[in-house]
Amino acid sequence: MIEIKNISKTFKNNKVLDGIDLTINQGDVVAIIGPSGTGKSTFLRCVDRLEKPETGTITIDGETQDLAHIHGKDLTELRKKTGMVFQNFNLFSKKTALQNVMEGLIVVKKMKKEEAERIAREQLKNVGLLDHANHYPRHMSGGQQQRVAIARALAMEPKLLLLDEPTSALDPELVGEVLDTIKKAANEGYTMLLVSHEMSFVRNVATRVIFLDGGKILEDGTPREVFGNPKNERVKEFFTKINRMEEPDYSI
Amino acid sequence: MIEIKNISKTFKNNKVLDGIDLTINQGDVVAIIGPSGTGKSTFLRCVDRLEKPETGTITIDGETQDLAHIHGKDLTELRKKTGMVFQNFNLFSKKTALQNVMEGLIVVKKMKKEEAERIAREQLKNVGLLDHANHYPRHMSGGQQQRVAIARALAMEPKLLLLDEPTSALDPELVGEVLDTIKKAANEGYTMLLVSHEMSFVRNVATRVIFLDGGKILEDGTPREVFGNPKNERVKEFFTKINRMEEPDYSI
Amino acid sequence: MGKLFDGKLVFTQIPLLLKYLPVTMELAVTAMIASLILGLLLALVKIKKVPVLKQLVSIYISVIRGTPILVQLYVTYFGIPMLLKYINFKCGTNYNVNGVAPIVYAFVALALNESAFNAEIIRASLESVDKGQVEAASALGMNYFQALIRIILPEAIVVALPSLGNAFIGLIKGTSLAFVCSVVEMTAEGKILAGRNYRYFEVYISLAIIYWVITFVLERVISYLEKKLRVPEDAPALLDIRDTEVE
Amino acid sequence: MGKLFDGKLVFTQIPLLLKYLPVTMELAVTAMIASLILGLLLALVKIKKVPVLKQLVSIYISVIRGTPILVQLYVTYFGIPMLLKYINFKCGTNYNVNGVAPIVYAFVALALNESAFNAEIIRASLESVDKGQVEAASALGMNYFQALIRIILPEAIVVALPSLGNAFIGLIKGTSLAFVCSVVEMTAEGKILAGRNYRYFEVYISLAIIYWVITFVLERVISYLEKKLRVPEDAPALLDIRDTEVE
Amino acid sequence: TGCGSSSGSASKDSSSDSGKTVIKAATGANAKPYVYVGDDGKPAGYDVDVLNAVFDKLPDYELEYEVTDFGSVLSGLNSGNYQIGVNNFSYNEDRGASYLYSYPYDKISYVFVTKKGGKEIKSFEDAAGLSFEGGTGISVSNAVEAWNEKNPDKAINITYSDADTSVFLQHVADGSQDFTIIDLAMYNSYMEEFNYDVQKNDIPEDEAKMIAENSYAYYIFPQDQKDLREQVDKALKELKEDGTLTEISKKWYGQDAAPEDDKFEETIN
Ligand SMILES: Nc1ncnc2c1ncn2[C@@H]1O[C@H](COP(=O)(O)OP(=O)(O)OP(=O)(O)O)[C@@H](O)[C@H]1O
Ligand SMILES: Nc1ncnc2c1ncn2[C@@H]1O[C@H](COP(=O)(O)OP(=O)(O)OP(=O)(O)O)[C@@H](O)[C@H]1O
Ligand SMILES: [Mg+2]
Ligand SMILES: [Mg+2]
Repeated sequence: MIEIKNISKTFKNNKVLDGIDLTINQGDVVAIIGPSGTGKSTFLRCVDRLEKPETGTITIDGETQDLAHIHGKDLTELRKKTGMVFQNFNLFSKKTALQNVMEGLIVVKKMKKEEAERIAREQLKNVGLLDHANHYPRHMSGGQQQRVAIARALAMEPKLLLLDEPTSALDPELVGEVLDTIKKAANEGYTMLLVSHEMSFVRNVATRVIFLDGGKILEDGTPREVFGNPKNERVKEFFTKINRMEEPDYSI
Repeated sequence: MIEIKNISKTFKNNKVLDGIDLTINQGDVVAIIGPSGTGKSTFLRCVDRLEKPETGTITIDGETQDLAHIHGKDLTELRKKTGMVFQNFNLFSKKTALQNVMEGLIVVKKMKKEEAERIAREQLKNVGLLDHANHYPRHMSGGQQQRVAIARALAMEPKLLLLDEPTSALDPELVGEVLDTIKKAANEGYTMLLVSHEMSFVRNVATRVIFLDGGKILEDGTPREVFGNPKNERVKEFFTKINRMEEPDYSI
Repeated sequence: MGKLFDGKLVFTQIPLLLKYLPVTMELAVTAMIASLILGLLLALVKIKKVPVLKQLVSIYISVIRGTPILVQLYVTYFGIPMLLKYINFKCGTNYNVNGVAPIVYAFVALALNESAFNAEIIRASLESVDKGQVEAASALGMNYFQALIRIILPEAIVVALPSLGNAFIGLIKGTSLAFVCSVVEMTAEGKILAGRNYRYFEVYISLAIIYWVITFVLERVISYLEKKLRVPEDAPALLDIRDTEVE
Repeated sequence: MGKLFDGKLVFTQIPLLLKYLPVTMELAVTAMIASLILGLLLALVKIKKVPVLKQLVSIYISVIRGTPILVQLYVTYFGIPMLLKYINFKCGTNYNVNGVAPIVYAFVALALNESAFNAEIIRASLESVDKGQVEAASALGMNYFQALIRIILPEAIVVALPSLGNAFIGLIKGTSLAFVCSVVEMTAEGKILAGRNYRYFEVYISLAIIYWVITFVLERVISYLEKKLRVPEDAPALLDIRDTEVE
Repeated sequence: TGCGSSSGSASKDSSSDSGKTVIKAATGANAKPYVYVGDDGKPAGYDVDVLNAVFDKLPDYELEYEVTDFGSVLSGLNSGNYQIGVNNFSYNEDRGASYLYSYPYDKISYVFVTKKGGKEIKSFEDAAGLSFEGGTGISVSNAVEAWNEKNPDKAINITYSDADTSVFLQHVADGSQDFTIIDLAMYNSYMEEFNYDVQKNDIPEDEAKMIAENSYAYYIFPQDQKDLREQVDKALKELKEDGTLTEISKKWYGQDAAPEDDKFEETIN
């Protein structure tokens, strides 16, 4: 069980997160949805301490860390337990797919090169890119890059995998392959916290959906509950907006 | 009527366009769809001569120009007759919304400043951004920027408006406002040639859909014909791929 | 007397040296302006890949950057008259360059030298401009020259400004080499003063103080200009559309 | 004799001057290396915004960039011994720096000077590295030092290389100023040769040729390195997975 | 003086393996035939020969030359990097305030140089209104300044330059400058090398005073080397008495350039 408590984050005068609490069960896939600019990315980044919140704690494996003050070894340990997949993949551009996956194993987990390479190959195979092991990021499509990024994160065996709009930078045709990869990881039992605009994917893969707006969690429930019967007005309005395309005015 | 004939374009050894012919009727809204990297953007760019094709002519208002050799005054004249809206908006970052729209009128159409400003304000009003006249691009959301870009193109009163994935760089919530703006222009009778991945929008706004792949036009017809009953195998496969999300496997 | 280091002299000399600040600045400013214009032309030749000219420009830049500026001053100042003399001697002509003031040679040599360096700065800054904006300008029907003036340069200037600022600071100090062409600016005057009392160390310290103040002021001016040229951080208020009705 | 310009001499002198090329290169290379290390440290202080130190570094860079390098050489070479002498005189101590070879002073002054300029180049190149990659490294659990070595530097080097190359070319020519510290390198030897036969113009031309050749070669080397350090343009062949089975 | 430790002799400064005190003589080596670097890479010239002869008489010292930038010769003395400056230095009051001067070892005669066939200049009076080009740190330029100060109505137009003497001569030859002043020995050397279209006229004895208050050349020392200067002076006096100075100057100039006997009576500052 992973417990996140009281995360608050303010940019200048803009209170983006206002004391968010979230408890995630082992194996849960929690999707965060909400309007643009509402702090979804910021929340993920605070959990991984890429952003420093004013207050907030995280408990993984019974160990509690203060996110506002964590540093040094504790921070490294926290980050070893979490993995992050970014919207723009953020692969190391000067390293091949294989080296990208090996990097964390060698530098952070201090593995021997052979051992790291074995694991990296396995992970690349899992995401279906073993034949691209020697390709540099620039030689791969966006979808392939994102799959390597997922392999890189999974190789570290994180207790919690964070994914921030992992498909929104992709061409529509490439979205599928990445979603398949994420679904596979979910089925393998990884605990995940993901932000996504792909509502049909969220509906399909998430065990729990959270709607974030105004620094607060406005809805929290199964996809069926949240999508099917939102209680909050703002949530309803949001669904109306993104569903416009399917409305009568936009169909022939 | 606008006649485009025999456009061929090769990058190194990669024949992207292989003698494309296309005749567009006044007031038509022609949507080009097709897989990523198939040459849709290249086609638009050849028509506007941002890319130089090996062969190709274009006839607007009865005047025929050789796209492979056009230059100087002829080129300027051609470009005055066409307008372009880019995926990344490409607003002039050092100019306000108003100045962006005025720029072409003053520099290319040699209008007086007052006259240009009058037209620019009108166009900004049409896209609903008159109150943002003094905003710089960096102060506007993507959707707002794209609407200014459309205003900028329309201010030049083009015979043919080219739009290259005008919404694909936008957050899902912002897509709607831009599509509305384009739809409005279509209703006003502008002739348009647009590339889009938003199938529901294409279905709704286009009078004609063209499927491009392998340098050739594989399908050409009304949206109903192309979406409803594609003849070509590759086109069918394409629709299957982008419709995966709606398939049983991806719904609960 | 007999001090090893005459601290007072460091300061009493400063006003004497400052009398020659105008010469320094005049030479630096005019050479900078000329080098910017020439540098822009060189950069355009490289960007537009003008056949033949492109190769010539590459060689020019390589030679200028590869040889000491002192030599370039020597070549302009002594080489040209020497060459003319040789031509006169061989061909019986009678060209004469005695009427040309030394500062003109110094100006020419410094401007040529600086232009080679500025050409690269300008080229890099022009190329850094978002291609999309240039395409947007073309799509509107602007020709390259119009796009250059209206769209590209206003963007490029912001990028180039810090490097050009540094180049200018370097040039101000570099003008001291013009003394080989008998142009007396600040450093030269410093050497003349030291030649009288042999207090070279003190005069160099005085010069350092002056140059440092100039540099300091210039750095402020440049960073002020940078801020000015940038698009303001904060959005303006929305216009009240009722007031600005479109007639 | 009696020629105004002795063309043959330009070439016959070159071998004599080349004997001092090793001094030039030794000084330039060691000063460059030291300045890169120091420059990296200065850049890190600025990037990491280390309190107090950050201000000190800014002042240091401003002073070094704002004053002529000649003065910096003077201050290190004459100022330090002078200060010691003064201290000895006042306090009866007996510090002594006569054992230090002049080339050491020249090295120190050139390295310090170059470090200020390189610090800015290095800072800009470090900051140009895609923040996303740095975040990805942090997210994996690397600390800043690990990310710097493994991820940031390999990216930054490609960006910094052309500017650092130019700085190095400038430094090679700049070593000639070390003559004020009695270091005889190529240009100094040129002046000494000219002191013998008064043929300053010829010797400067010889020097220009040598410097230009060095610059030319270096430019090639740098652009070769740039190409090498870049990720290859073309994708490699796909691996045959049957051969590389995961055990 | 002060703590006392550093006054007087150079003996503490540094010493060689042989136990001798090392004296560093600095020179710009840019003034043939006075001092330049010979084909063997060692300093040569009249000034060098004389100084070598001086130190032959001073067994406690070991003399080393260091070739450096002209400005550095002067700054390096004050800073303690060098103990003797060798550059055919002439004397004026300002400089005398900064450095100790030895007994003179060379009598310099200067010449006006004008374009061959042009107007001859035989005195500063003749040069009134004409243009003169010269370098910094050399006394002829200071002399012209002094003339202008005393005779503002007959001023000479001075152009200072960082270029070398050959350039000044060339400018006189091609008419871009009216005249320059250099010392006879260098004039002869330059003419031998370049054979410019120029002519010379001796400067009258009384006017030569303006050039350097006196027309002699000296070695210079930093203020704290009184002891060293004393010993060098003693040796120079001996060299004058035994005719060595005359001998060396004949070798370099073809004439006797040793200063008069009474110049070896008391130091100039
Ligand atoms: N480094 C920063 N400095 C200042 N403000 C920031 C910073 N990062 C984010 N913000 C602001 O915080 C708010 C939340 O941003 P965040 O990126 O977390 O939103 P989001 O929900 O992920 O939006 P999107 O769906 O567009 O990705 C926004 O208003 C944004 O402008
Ligand atoms: N400047 C260029 N140089 C070389 N190849 C290019 C260039 N521009 C495009 N291409 C290639 O031409 C092909 C067509 O590109 P284009 O951008 O027109 O495709 P597209 O259909 O617009 O794709 P997308 O839907 O991803 O925008 C691609 O294979 C691309 O790699
Ligand atoms: Mg986000
Ligand atoms: Mg495209």
